Amino acid sequence: MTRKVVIGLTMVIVGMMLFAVALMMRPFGEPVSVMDDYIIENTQQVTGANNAVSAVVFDWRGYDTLGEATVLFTAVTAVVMLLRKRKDEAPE
Amino acid sequence: MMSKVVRTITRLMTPAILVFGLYVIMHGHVTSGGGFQGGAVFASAAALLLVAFGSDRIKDHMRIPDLTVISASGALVFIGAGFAGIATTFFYNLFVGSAIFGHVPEFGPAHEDIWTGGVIPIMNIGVALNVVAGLTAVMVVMAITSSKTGDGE
Amino acid sequence: MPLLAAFLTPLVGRIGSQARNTFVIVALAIVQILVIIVARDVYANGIHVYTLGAALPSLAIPETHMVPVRIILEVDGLGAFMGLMGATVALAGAIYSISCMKLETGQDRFYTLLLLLAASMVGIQYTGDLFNLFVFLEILSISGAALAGFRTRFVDAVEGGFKYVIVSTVAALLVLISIGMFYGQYNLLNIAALADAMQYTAIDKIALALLVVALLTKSGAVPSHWWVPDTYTPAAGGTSPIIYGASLTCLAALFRVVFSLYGLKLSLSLIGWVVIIAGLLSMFVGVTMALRQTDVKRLMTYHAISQEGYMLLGVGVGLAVLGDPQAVAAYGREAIAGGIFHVINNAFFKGLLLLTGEALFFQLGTRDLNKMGGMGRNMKWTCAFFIIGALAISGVPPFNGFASKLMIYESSFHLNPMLTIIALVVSVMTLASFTKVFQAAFTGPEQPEYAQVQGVPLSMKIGMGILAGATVLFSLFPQFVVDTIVYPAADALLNQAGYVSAVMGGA
Amino acid sequence: MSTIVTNAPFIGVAALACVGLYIMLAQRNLIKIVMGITIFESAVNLFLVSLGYRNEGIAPIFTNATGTHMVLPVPQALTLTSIVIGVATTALMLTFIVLIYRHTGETDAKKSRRVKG
Repeated sequence: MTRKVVIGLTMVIVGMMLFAVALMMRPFGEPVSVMDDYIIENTQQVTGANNAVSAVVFDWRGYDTLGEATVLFTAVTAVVMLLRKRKDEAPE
Repeated sequence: MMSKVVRTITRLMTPAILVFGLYVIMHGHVTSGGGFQGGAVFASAAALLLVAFGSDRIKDHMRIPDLTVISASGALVFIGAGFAGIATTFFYNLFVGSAIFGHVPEFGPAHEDIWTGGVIPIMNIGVALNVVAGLTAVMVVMAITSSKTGDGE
Repeated sequence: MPLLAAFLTPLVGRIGSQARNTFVIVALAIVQILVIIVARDVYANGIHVYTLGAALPSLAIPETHMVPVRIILEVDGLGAFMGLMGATVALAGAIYSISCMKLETGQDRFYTLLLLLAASMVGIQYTGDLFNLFVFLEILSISGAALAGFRTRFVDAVEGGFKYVIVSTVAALLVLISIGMFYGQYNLLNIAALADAMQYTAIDKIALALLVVALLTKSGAVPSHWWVPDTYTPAAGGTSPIIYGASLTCLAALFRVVFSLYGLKLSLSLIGWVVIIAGLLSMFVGVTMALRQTDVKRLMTYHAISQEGYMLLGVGVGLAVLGDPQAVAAYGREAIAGGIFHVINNAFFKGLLLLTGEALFFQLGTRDLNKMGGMGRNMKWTCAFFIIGALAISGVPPFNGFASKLMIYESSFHLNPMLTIIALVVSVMTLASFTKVFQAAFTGPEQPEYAQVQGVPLSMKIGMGILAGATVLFSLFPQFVVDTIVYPAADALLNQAGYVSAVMGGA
Repeated sequence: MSTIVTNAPFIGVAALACVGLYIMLAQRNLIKIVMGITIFESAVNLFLVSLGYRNEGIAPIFTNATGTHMVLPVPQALTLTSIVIGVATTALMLTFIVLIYRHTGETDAKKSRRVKG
């Protein structure tokens, strides 16, 4: 019973916050775009790439992508490590 | 091990998927796509093989240590590309205007030209290696584990 | 300079996959040295800014534009300080693990993850970009969870890891939503630029609430503390202090968000009181739960929660009075400094205690206090290290725990004497429960089945020795330490304008 | 009223997030909890992408198509990053579930001790 109350309360609070944000956020389709305009205008000269998304991923925000590749690598390492064969298991 | 129909179609489809994945990777800086997306396409071929032929046959061809090494070396290529511009700053795009991938397009609509993007194509390849090997390793490991406990497949 | 340490660490982690133990230690030692260099540099010359990928490192903002486009690393006093903490703990934990993990399989992956965890701790502190912070947070949680669940043959380890990954994923998603809110409003991702542009709208308030909840959850303060003991207790080898260091890192990220991002633009006393109350609850619940435990490491993790309460109390007091310059000068600065000083002290002595608990488990095969006894004779070193750690954590005068707690007591007394009284009571209870552990484990009649137990291997001694040495060092020269590294960190938190102008060029 | 119409994408995202959150909190099956997290994650990703939409914009890629009135590229890049991160965490969570199942033969949170989402 308490569990249901807790769930309900959390839902109400978070839901209200999310919907409030959705309503108060600036109109859809008319973003503030100071940074992005700069990127669109300068991508071709600075990075030489035609695909602005790729340019952002690998050049403007390359460090993020480094982190992202690291996340993937970490997860792979972790999965392989956790599902390793254990010594006490019979080798099939 | 799936039925014969599935296996035949898998045989036919796999090369096509691989070629398409390669295209997505190599044209990442020109058209939509890139290392991550292409890598995922590539890995889906591995998933298809895994489903069609079962983990017992696949695990002899894709060994986990090898995949880990490929994954790590892909990441190293990526970092190496980042370090290439270290003389100015980390991740400085060194190759713009140079001989390799060095064409600089004009602002505005452009034709496809694969020799653009500076260091980006190289990073794309590195990331793709990382993703392909990583995702494949995860799937193979999970498949092996679940078939061992007897509830997989 | 800072750049070097910050991006060298992920690189080292990458190569680590094929490396052996020595390489890991060397790599971590290099990281340690680099972090120290960075810290010295920051303390001497002020905030460091490094723009990744720009034509010039110092060129944060493109000429024709008013906003930073690329990712910027920004190291101030707090970042340097926490980086120091993380690197030291990671080094000690890694050395400790060498002999501890000899019998386990999957070692090279274990060390890879350990390196990645260390790298992410440093990375979080050094970044000046919100989204980058999120990325490193994810590296931290994934590697931390995997390390917590490393001993897959124990079901509690697996469940601990699972809880950790669930909690941290949800927390990270909340962080990401708030990043989206900022981006949608200001089209910015850089912390300093955002702080500059902040309008403090209703959406910002909601984003702040989400960020505070998420980061408090991740650092294990009381309303959401339930995952902490389950995760730390079974964590393998030398990893539990490192995972603990990771929680402290999240705490520091919280400070960064509240102070540097929001700073003076909001009336902070409400948030301050929220933090204070969370701190008090953490202290009290943590210590009372600890008194009931019979599992050595579980007991210690409950104390970890309780100690985290002290830090929150100190910083919360500082936060509550931030709007009032006089109060800040009188005791707010001291409160924040006390809280931060307690962070690093705690990382050292709590890490030390967790390691001794693990050493007991390693040699005896049990964590149950009722089954132990008389270990003081066979495990002299472990015993000595335990005494140092226990005295320090309880705030007994000559040790550093006393120094930082005293600062918190003094300053919180100005705000409300009740806070100080509760903190003192908790401190006494801490001492009581560690006395119990000491009696149960190290003194008393020797249990016949453990008569053969030897002292721990050398590398475990070294690992514990590093942390013990740091504790003693800080105890001997508290004033020196506080003046050289703690106050700069506290000032860095208070000096939001400096943080902003380092990037925005005084704009 | 007009905000509800114009901001319909954001509201949809909020609703999706609520669905994910409810599943996360109310379900006891570990796999369903993970599903809830994944739904929540998709909501966040959609939120990021929708932030970058510009009316009448084209994809931010310079091709033979004319015009430079493009949608914002940065949110797309961020979403790409967070999708990859999501894949990584999901893989890890499922791994833990496999291990828990191996130990206890259960994927039910209540039966395999108190694992709360």
